[in-house]
Parts: sequence; C-alpha cells; structure tokens
Amino acid sequence: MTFSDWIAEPVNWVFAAIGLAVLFSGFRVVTSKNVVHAALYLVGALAGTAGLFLLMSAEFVAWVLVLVYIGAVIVLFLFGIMITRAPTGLDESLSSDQTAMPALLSAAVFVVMTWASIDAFGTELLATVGEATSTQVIGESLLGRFVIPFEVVSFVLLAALIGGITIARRDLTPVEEEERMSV
Amino acid sequence: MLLNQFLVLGAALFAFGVYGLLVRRNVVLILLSVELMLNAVNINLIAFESYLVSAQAVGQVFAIFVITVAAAEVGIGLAIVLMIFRNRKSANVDDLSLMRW
Amino acid sequence: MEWFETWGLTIIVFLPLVGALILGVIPKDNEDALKTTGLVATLLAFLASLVLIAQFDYSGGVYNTYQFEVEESWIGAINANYHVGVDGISLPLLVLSTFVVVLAVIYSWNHWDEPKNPKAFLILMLILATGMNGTFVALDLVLFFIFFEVVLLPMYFMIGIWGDKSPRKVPGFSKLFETRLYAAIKFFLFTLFGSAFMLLGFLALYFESGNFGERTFDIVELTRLGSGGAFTGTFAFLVFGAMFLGFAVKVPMWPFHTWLPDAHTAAPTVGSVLLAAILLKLGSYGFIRISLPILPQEAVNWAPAIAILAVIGIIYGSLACLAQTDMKRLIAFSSVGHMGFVMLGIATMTDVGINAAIIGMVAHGLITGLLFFLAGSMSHRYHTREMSRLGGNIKLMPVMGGILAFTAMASLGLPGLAGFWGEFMALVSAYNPLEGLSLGVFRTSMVLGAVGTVLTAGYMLWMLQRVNLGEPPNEWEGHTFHDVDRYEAAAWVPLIVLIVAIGFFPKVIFTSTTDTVTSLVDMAFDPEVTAALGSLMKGG
Amino acid sequence: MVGMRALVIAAEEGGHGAVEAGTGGFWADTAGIMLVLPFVAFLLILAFGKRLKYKGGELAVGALAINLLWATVLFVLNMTGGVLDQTTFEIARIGSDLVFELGWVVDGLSIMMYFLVNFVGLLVFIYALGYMEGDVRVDWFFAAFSLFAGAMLVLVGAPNLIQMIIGWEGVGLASYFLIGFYWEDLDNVRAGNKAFMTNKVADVGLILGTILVGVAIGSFDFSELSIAAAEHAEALGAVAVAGGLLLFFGAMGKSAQFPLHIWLPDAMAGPTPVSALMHAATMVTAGIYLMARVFPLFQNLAQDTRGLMVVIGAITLFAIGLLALVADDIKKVLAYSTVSQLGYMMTAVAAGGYTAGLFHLFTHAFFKALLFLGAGAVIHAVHSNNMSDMGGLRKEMPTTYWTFVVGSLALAGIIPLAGFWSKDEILATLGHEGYTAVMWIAIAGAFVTAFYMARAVALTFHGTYKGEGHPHEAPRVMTAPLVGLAIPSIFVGILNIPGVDWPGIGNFTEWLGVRVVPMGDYHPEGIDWSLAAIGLVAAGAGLALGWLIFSRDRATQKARDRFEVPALYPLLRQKYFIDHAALGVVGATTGPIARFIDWTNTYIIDGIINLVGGVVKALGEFVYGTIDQRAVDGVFNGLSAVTDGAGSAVRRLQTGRVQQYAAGFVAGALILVVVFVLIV
Repeated sequence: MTFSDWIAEPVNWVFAAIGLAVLFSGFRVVTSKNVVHAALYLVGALAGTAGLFLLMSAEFVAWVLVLVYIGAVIVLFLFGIMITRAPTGLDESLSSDQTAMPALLSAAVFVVMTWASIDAFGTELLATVGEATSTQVIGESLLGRFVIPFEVVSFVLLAALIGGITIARRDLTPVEEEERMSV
Repeated sequence: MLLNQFLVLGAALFAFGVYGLLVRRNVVLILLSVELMLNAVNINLIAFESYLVSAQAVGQVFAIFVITVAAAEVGIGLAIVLMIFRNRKSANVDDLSLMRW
Repeated sequence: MEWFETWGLTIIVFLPLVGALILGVIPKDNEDALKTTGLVATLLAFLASLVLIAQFDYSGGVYNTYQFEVEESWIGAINANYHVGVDGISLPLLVLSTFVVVLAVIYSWNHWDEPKNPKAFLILMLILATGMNGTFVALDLVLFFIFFEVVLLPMYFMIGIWGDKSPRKVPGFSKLFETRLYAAIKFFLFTLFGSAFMLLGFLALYFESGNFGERTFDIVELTRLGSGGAFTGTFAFLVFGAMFLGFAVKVPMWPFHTWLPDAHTAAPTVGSVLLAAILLKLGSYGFIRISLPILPQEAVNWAPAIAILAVIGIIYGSLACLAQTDMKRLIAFSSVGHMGFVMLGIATMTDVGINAAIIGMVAHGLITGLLFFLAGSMSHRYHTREMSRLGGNIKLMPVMGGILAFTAMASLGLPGLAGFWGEFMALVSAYNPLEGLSLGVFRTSMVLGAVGTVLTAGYMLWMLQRVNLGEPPNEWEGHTFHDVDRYEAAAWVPLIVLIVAIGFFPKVIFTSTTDTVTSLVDMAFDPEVTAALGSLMKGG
Repeated sequence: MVGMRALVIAAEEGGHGAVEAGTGGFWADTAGIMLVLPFVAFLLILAFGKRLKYKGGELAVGALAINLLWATVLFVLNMTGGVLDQTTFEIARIGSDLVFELGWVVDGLSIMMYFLVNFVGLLVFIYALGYMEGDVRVDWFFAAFSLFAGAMLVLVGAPNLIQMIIGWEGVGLASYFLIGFYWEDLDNVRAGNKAFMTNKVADVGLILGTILVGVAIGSFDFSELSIAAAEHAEALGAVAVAGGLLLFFGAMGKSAQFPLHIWLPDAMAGPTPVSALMHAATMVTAGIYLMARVFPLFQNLAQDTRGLMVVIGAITLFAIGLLALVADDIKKVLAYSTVSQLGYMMTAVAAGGYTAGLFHLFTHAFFKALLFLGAGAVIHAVHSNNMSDMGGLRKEMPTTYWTFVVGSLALAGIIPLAGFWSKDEILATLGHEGYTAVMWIAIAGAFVTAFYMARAVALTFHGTYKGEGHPHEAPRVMTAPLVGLAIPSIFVGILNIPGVDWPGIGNFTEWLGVRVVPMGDYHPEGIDWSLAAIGLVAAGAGLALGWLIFSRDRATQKARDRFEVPALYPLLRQKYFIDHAALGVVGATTGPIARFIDWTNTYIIDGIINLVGGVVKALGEFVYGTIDQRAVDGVFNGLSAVTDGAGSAVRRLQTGRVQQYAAGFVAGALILVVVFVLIV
C-alpha cells in the first residue's frame, strides 16, 4: 500500500485531522506553562481520542471516555488545581529545566515502540471498519466472562473512594473540634 | 485504515506522557501526564480489538477497565496531593525527598 | 485423605499466608487474638507437615520423582507452572521450617522487641513462613525465585524496624548509621545482588531449554535435560556461576558472608532465629536442588572452588569468632563456619557429602536457632550482649545457663548430639570425593576442616567461660533475674529433644534423605545413567 | 538385632579354644543395660536430684551397683568359659556402604573394662557420698559423675569406631564439667578448657584416623577391622601407617602421652573422687583401650613405626615420672605418676605386648584409685592439697595410712603385690621385642616410681603434723572403699603370673584372648627371675632412698628446700650439712633434671600452647579486625560508597528525585522491550 492509496480513502483524512489535533493537544499537555491550560488540552486530547474510537467503531468506549474522563476526571483535576492553589497564570517553574534527558528518553520510547509495531504489523489493515460493536456485546462480556475482574474493579473503585476520603479528610484541630461540638 | 497508524499515534502520545512525567514538577501535572499515557494505551487496545476482532469485544472491555482504574487512580492521587499540599504547602515534587536514603 | 495428596503442600505453604490475612483484620490491640491466630496458622501448617511425614513414601526410587506433586498452569505465556512437590531431600527441611516457625511464635508470646506491634510482626513472620515453606517445595524456577525473594521483605522489615537501634560506625562513611538500618540495607542489597544473578541464570536456562523442546522453567524437566548432558561448555559455566552467586550469598559462603554478622546482630531475636535456622538453608538447598542436578558436569568443575571457599569459611569464621566481644555476633560468625561444613559436603558431590550437608543444615537450624533464642533472652534480661559485662550466668540463671552450655556443646559438634553428624560425614566425604575430583584439594580440606572443629570447640568454650562461668560481675549484684519462663521453655525443649534425638539416631533424617540423595548422585554423576538418559532425551 | 558379621573367627591362642560367637546368653544380650543406666541416672538426678536425701548420690550408686552385677557375672562367665557376643542396631545408613551402628560388644577386652569401670566407679561413687557431703551442687556432681561413667561405658562397649568417638568425646565433656566443677573460680574453668582443648586437638587424630581406616576397610566395625588387618595386611599397609598413627595421636591425648600430657596435672582442679575415677578406670585408660581395640592394625606395622610409639611411651614414663619428685601437691604427685604409668602401658601395647599393657591397666586401676581416694581422705581431713601441710597422719588416720601404703607398694612394684606382676610382664615384653634400651628406661622409671611414692608416704603420714586443726579419720563411707580397693591391689597380680594356669579359670591372658582375631602378641611363658630381680632391686632402691631422705621431719624440710629453691637458702643448707651429703647424689642429678623437665613443661610445651593460643587469638583479631572489617567489608562498603557517589553525580541530571526513579524505570523498561521484543 502506498501513501497515495492510503490518502485516497476519505476516512483516513478524518483520521489525519483528528490525529494531528490529538498530537498537538497531547504535546501541549506536557509543555504548557499554565496549569489550567494543560488540563484543558488534556480534554482536547481525550475528545480526539474519543473521535478515533468512533473511527474504529468502538462507540461505547468512546462515550464512556467522554462521560467519565471529560465529564468527571477532568473536573476532578480542575478541583485539584484550585485546591492546591497552583499558580493559574503562566509559570516557568512548572517544568524542570533539564529537559534533554527526558526528551531523549521519550524519543527513545517512541522510536522503539514505533519500530516494534511497524516491524510486527507492517501494512496490516483494520478488520471491522464500519460495523459498530454493539453495547450488548460489551455488556454481556462484562457481566459474563469478565464478571470477576468487573467486581474486582468495582471494589477497587470503592476502595479508592474510601481511601480518597480518608486521605484527603483533614483532621480537625482540638480547637476546631470543640467549636464543632459547641455548634 | 492501517493498524499501524493508530499504534504509532498511541506511541507518540505515550512518549509525550513519558516526557511530561519526567519533566514536570507539579504533582498535578504529573498526574495529567500519566492520564495521557493511559489514554495512549487505550488507543492501542481499541486498535487491536478492531484488528483482531473478538467475539466478546475483549479489547474494548479492557479499555473500560483501564478507564475505571484510571479514575480510581486519579481520585487517590489527587487526595494524596491534597494531603501533601496541606502538610507541606507545596505540590512541587522537588520538595518531596522522603524517598531519599 | 485422598485430597491431601494434592492439597497438602499448598496448605502447608499458604496456610501461614491465610493466617497473615486474617491477622490483617484483627484489631491491633487485641493481642491475644492476634497471637492465637498466628499460633494456630503455624501450628496447622506444622501438623500438616506431620501428616506429610506420615504419608510420605520412603522407598526412594528414581531421582526427580516427587510426591504430593501438583502441577497447574500458572503463567502460560512463559510456561511457568505452579509446580510443587517434595522428595526425600526437601522433606526434612520443609518440616524444619514449619517447626521452627511454630516455636518462634510461641517464643514471641511475651518477647516483643521494641516497638512491639505484635500484629505487624506476626504478619511478617507468617509471610516469611510462606516464603520459606514455598522455597522448599517449589519445582518451578519462577515459583522458586518468587518464594526465595518473598522471604527478603519481611526479614528486611524485621531487622529495619525491630532491630538494634544503637549507632554504628561504618568504615568508609563519615556519618554514624543506626545499626538496624545499616544491617537491614546490607542484608537486602547483598541478597538482592545475589538473586539478580541467580535470576539471570534461571532465564538463561529457560531460553537454552528451548533447544530441546518447549522452553521451560520446570525443575523436573530441566533436571532431566541437565542430567542428560544438555547444558555444557561456557554456557553452563556462566549459568552455574550466576546461580552460585545467588546461593552463595544466601548460605553465606566466604567472602560473601559479611552481611550475616550484621544482620544477625541487629535483628530481633525471632528474626535471628529464623534467619539462622531456615533462611541460610535456602541457599544450600538451592545448590542441591537446582545447581547440582541441572548442571552436574559444571558442578564437578566448580567443586574444588566451592570446597576451598567452604574451608576458608570454616577456618575464617572460627578465627573471627575468637575475636568477638558481642555474644550474638560470635554466634553469627559461628554460622559461617558451620555452613562451611555444609558446603564442603555438597562440594564433594557424593551421597555421603550431600547427606552430610542435609543433616548439617537441619542440625545447624536447630542448634544455632536455639543459640540465638538464648542470646536473645539473655540480652533481654541483661540489656547487653557484651561478653565482657557478662559472667556467672549459670549462677544467676541456672536453667538458662545449663541450656546454653548444652547448646554450645551441641554447636561444637559433640558426638551424640545433632551437630556431629554433619561435620563428621562432611569430613568422611571430603576424604573420598567424587571420582575425578582433586584428592589433594579435598583431603587438604578434610584436614583443615578437622582443625576447624578444634577452633570451634575453642571459641565455644571461651564463650561459655566468659558468659556462663566464674563469678557474676559486680554490676549484677542485687539484681534478680527471672530464669527461663514457660514460653521460653515451650519453645526450647522441643529443640533440645530433637538435638539429642538426631544426635543418637540420625536415621530420622537419613531415612528420608539417603535413597533420594543416592539416586541424585547416580543420576547426576554416574556416566552410565547419564548416557542412558541422554539417549532417552534424544529419542524423545 | 544381633550383628554378628565378623565374630566368626575366634581366638586360637586363647586357652578356652575357639569360642563360638554369640555365647554369653542372657547376660551378654542384655549387657547394653550397663551403657544406658548411668545416663538414666544422669537424667533422673538432673530432674529430681535436689529433692533426694543424698542429692542423687543414691541414684548414681544404684545405677553402678546394677551395672556391677552384670559386669561381675560376665567376668565370671568369661573366666570359666569365654564370652563373645556383639549386639548392634543401625542408626544411619548412607547409600549402601556407609553404615553407622551403635551397640555393645562383649568380649574379653570389653568385659575386663566393664568390670573395671563399674567396680572402681562404684567404690568411688560410694566414697564420694561421704567426700562431697555438704559441698555445693552435690546433685550436679553426681549427675556429671554418672555421665562420666556412662560415657566411659559407651566407649568401652563400642563395637565400632563411631561409638568409640561418641563415648570418647562424652568422657571429655564430662571431664570438662567435673574439672571445672568449682566454676566460680575461673582458674578451674581454664583447667577444664585446657583438658577439653588438648583432647580436642588429639581428637582430630582420632577422627581423621577413623575416616582413613573406616573408608579403607569399608566399615567402622572393630571386628571387620581385625579381619581386614589379618587378611589384607599388605593392601592395608599405607592406611595402617597413616590411620594407625592418627589413631595413636588421638590416644596420646586421652592417655596423656608426652607432650599432650599437659592437661592432666591441671585436671586436678576437680574434686578428688573425679581424679580417682579419671585416672584409674576412665578417661585416661581410653587411649590404651583404643590402642588395644585396633591392635591388629599395629601388628603388621613396621618395627620403626611402632618404635615411634614406644619411644613416646618411654619418654612419658620416665620424664613425667621425674616431675612427681618435686611436686608438693599430693594430687599432682599422683597425677604425674598416672601419666608415667600410662607411659608404661602405651610402651607395652606399642611394642606388641597387648596383654602386658592391658594387665597393667587392670592392676593400675585398683591401686591408683586407692591412692587417689586415700589422698582425698587426707585432703578432706587437713583441708589442703599440699604435703607441706601434712605429715604424721598415720596415727590419726590408720585405715587411710595402711591402705595408702598398700597402694604405694603395689604401684612401686613390690612382690607380690599387683603392680609387680604387671610391670614385670611389661619389662619382659620390651626385652623380648628387642627394645632393650627402652626396657632399661622402664627399669629406671620403676626406681623413680618407688622413690616418689616413698616420698609421698613419708611426707604425708610420717614425721609431725604441720597443718592446722586436728585431722580425723575419714568416715566409714570413705574408708570402706579404700579397703575394697586395697584387697584387689594386693591380689589381682596373681591372675596373670606367666606360665600359671589356675584350675578351671585359666589366667588373664586367656580371658583377654577370647577375641575376634587370633592375637599375635607376646606374653611370657614363664617368669624371667633375673629380670624380675632387677626390677625389684630398682624399686626397692627407690623406696629405700626415698624413705631415707624423707622419713624424718628435718630431712623433709631440707628435701623440699633442696628440690625447689636450692640457691635461696644457703643458711639452711649449712644447718643441715649432714643431710646434704646424703642428698647430694640424688639432688644434684634428679633435681636439675626434674626442674628442667618442669621448666620445659611450663615454658616450652605449655608456652607453645599459650603461644599458639595467643597467636590464634591475635590471628583472630587480625582476621576480624583487619581483613574482615577493613578489607572484605571495606570492599563492599567501598562499593556502596562508590554507588553513593555515582548516585549523587547522576542525581544532578534530574532535579526531582521521584522522577529520577521514573526515568530509570522507563529506561529499564525500554531495555527490556528491546531485549525481549526486538532481539529475542
């Protein structure tokens, strides 16, 4: 398959557009000098990813991503940013000065992974473009074959919930305690 | 669509995540980078699913699991950040040298 | 009891872990419940191992056949299985392990080192028990490695948290270290250093085994391949060397021993006991179970080196003992010498030598374990381990002094007590090592080893003189000391009985080991058997 | 289970003819009870001793009394018909060829020892009931004493070298306990340590010898050893020399042969009954017994190899005997005397006089135990070990005196007491086997022996009392054993008069002859009266001279001064000018020699031991302090310091430490990926 074959397919145009957007957003997430912007760029990257999922006919996961990540996690992040009073304006100190080594490492990660996948899959095509996986299948799978991991994950979530509360809860000082009792 | 176009994209996102993980100083931002990496993994999972196609949509189920665990991780992570911040008045990892021998 | 055939070993290995989990949900301040749970878990494991003894078939047979064997697929991708089983070699060690842990729990009933926290301590102890039991039954290299390493962490925490808090000057560093931290880290690093190489060796075997069929971590399969001559040349040399490092650190052999005195000295009493009684045996057991059968030819090449290091350890450990002022440290150094005899036995590659090693391991476990119990109890009462400040112990505490004298005698290898057989038979085997091994090296080793027994007697008597005999120093005038209490008695009497029993009737150990060891030696070193297996392997 | 693998060859020379293996019936089959009972007593005393009236003494005595019943019956059975039996049970089996067994052998040799140990042991135990009364830790004393007897019986009954080692070290252990019995004083503890350590050094010989011999023959069993030595003498040549010499080295330690005798005088630190038992029937005889057990191994040795052993025995018997001349401590006199007598036994056995050596062991046990117990009675009375605190005790302590005299005469070898016959047989054997020079040394030794015994008797019982308080005769519980030992000291000699067969029972040689192999030893056919006369003259001269010099008080004082510090008391020397002439001859010769030997003993041999100890200690300090703590540990500490430094260097690349780890993690993961995915 040549590049011209590839570009001839319209769906790949869509892919290219979304992919570039995702890449750009991702890049900004790790380089932005503004904390809030970084979080918002992550929203962008996730939204783009959801789009890619749709391309690959994984509708359900795409909506989960939008709902859970963009709807909940990012909000959580923004709360976190507010509470920790991270400087919301431009801040040079958000990143370390020594970027060479991390850049080199991440480049190496990219190279190795890319090499590995190209080496392994070459020009293999996706199989199921166009047929959306039904939510029913996923649901049956989740509550059938994967019911135990499913339960475990729900347990993990519960644990995270309790843990998060326990950790984040501020123990009242004796004075505060007294005040509370008196009220 | 090629399988590899998604894999390479995922690899790139992952690499960005790694970069952010290593270079960021603010703990919240480090968590953001981790999310990015997890997201890259999800792309791979979905891509493989639509490449191999399993009857029970295993890849997608796994992506859901990843998302769920990531949510849990963010919850706990932010709680920890909160506590550290409360104790140290800082969310800067350079100030956290507890793990030094 | 059909089910026991398949579930017995799993129960023995994981019962302590279950106990640890149960302990996890018991509130911290309910000490009685905690201790009872710990005791029940370990005791049940011990009872299960007794059932094992009863049901074990001692008729021997071909090496590499195991009883109570279980093989379930575990990590399919790398063909690692949950494969466990016992044979005559591992049976005594497994029972020793379950047994000593019970005693350790009983002993800790009212002996908690600061900062107490029985819950955490018991949990660590039970995890340790799982790791130790598991190592003795694992028949898969991955499983073996995991159990081998599981042991590290609890011990690290035991030393690091409950250990000796006094500051210690370390040469090469300007600042003072807390003894426990220094010792814990040294212990961890040393052992990890060794096991990293060991893991490399395991991986190499795994990949190499691919040349003869499916890649495998299975010890049984690798033994079959190895005794057929599958692994030779530089490959075998390097693999043996890598595994040697891992096991030698654990044993510990000279010159990899320096973690041991520090770890022993710093560890809480029960930690020292378990360290001496079981952990050191993991290394020598690894030699017998893995290095020898899988790489027999290479083992023969390495044997003189092992023998030389072993003998250096014997002489060196004994000499070092003569310079100690700290009682626990002296006992720790004595381990270097005793394990030297064990390794000398293994190095001869004969059935006598390996039997000597096994009984030596069991005896050392019982005797040195008891010595550390005693040292712990004494420092508990005197609040010092400095021998110059002790003296006349037998006057202040007659029973404890008597037991100390008995144990010291056992430790110096008095005939009629358990310690004798390991030493004596190691010397016998060194006189007549496997055919083809250098007689010069081994017979010199025998003579030096015999000289080592004299030195051993020397420092043990010296210790008794300084600690037990004479008039108590003025410092202790007016103090009253509580002699052996009932928990101590309950923990020690079984050890004493066993030391005497094995001393007069070593058959209790040899019944289990001798046939298995003989078949091991036949399989590994008998050229005819090797050739037959080799042709079998090619045919299959 | 009766192991009779090699008991088929019976004695050919023994007067009873071939004795069937397995004879002895009930008493031989159950002889093992003798090996067990003292241990039972040991445990019982440890457990209940404190609550009993005699603090456990009754248990110890009881055990040995039952033992003596067995031993006596066996002794009589052996006298009248011969007993040969061996019972073993397996305690370990390695592969097919290495077998360890415990059990008991019942033959002439072991029966003699059973009888000796139990008879002497019982009397000493009874004696100890009185001697130890009111002392500290009496229960522990009897416990350890029972252990001592039990270990000795295990040794004696050993059918193989392994059990021999067990008993051997058990005896050493018990002696360690008993020598250091008064452990509040560290000097006693050191004496115990010295005994244990010297023996331990010798044990290296025993253990290595056992291994050599055992591996070569394929069995540790004595009967197998005898058969192999008889049938494959040629093939075993080299092993016999090396293994035999190693075993001999082991025997040197226990039997206190020069220069390993040094522990023995110090061992007097224990209570006197301990010394009595240790020097008479147990412990020191073990070496001789071992030599007798493996005698067939030595039979075929070259003359010069055996010569080495004979010479060592000769040095021991003469040089150490001289030391007894200058000792003031009565127990040390007896201790040196024991060493000297052991030299006789060793010389005899090494020269090939199996019966002669053992017969001397047999007779010596009675009179030496007697002498020690007598000395103990005296010490008990005057509360001092030093003869300078005694004197003139014959009136206050008549029983002790007369029995002590009997013992002394027997030891000196005066006809017809026991010592004469056994010593004469040794002299005859030495002469016959061609060790003429050694024979003359032995005769000189007889002179010395008589001399110091005369001195001891004179200083202790004659003259005037020099100590404090009013000594009294010992209680009957202590004098009765003295009498009980004096009687055999007089009579047992006649059991083995050369050429005499007592009707119905034969003689001692035959009883010993009932063994598993034909004995090739020499025993005289008749008495060589000229040799006996020479020996008697030497002994008589010694007695006379000793008596002459020491029997009167003034002479006693003079003698001690002359012997110990000749240069310091010129005035005294002038005052006793008359005595000076008489003393001159002896004093000028024996004094310096004895002092020289004493000096070498203290400074050279002991010095070497101390030096070795010091060097070993220093070496230990060095190994530990320098090599271990600096070099070996230093290497590892250095390594970690390097790692530490490298870590700081690397750390500068990254500001965040957590992220440094993360970076390492990523890098590591990458490498793994490269390795596993791309290369493999």
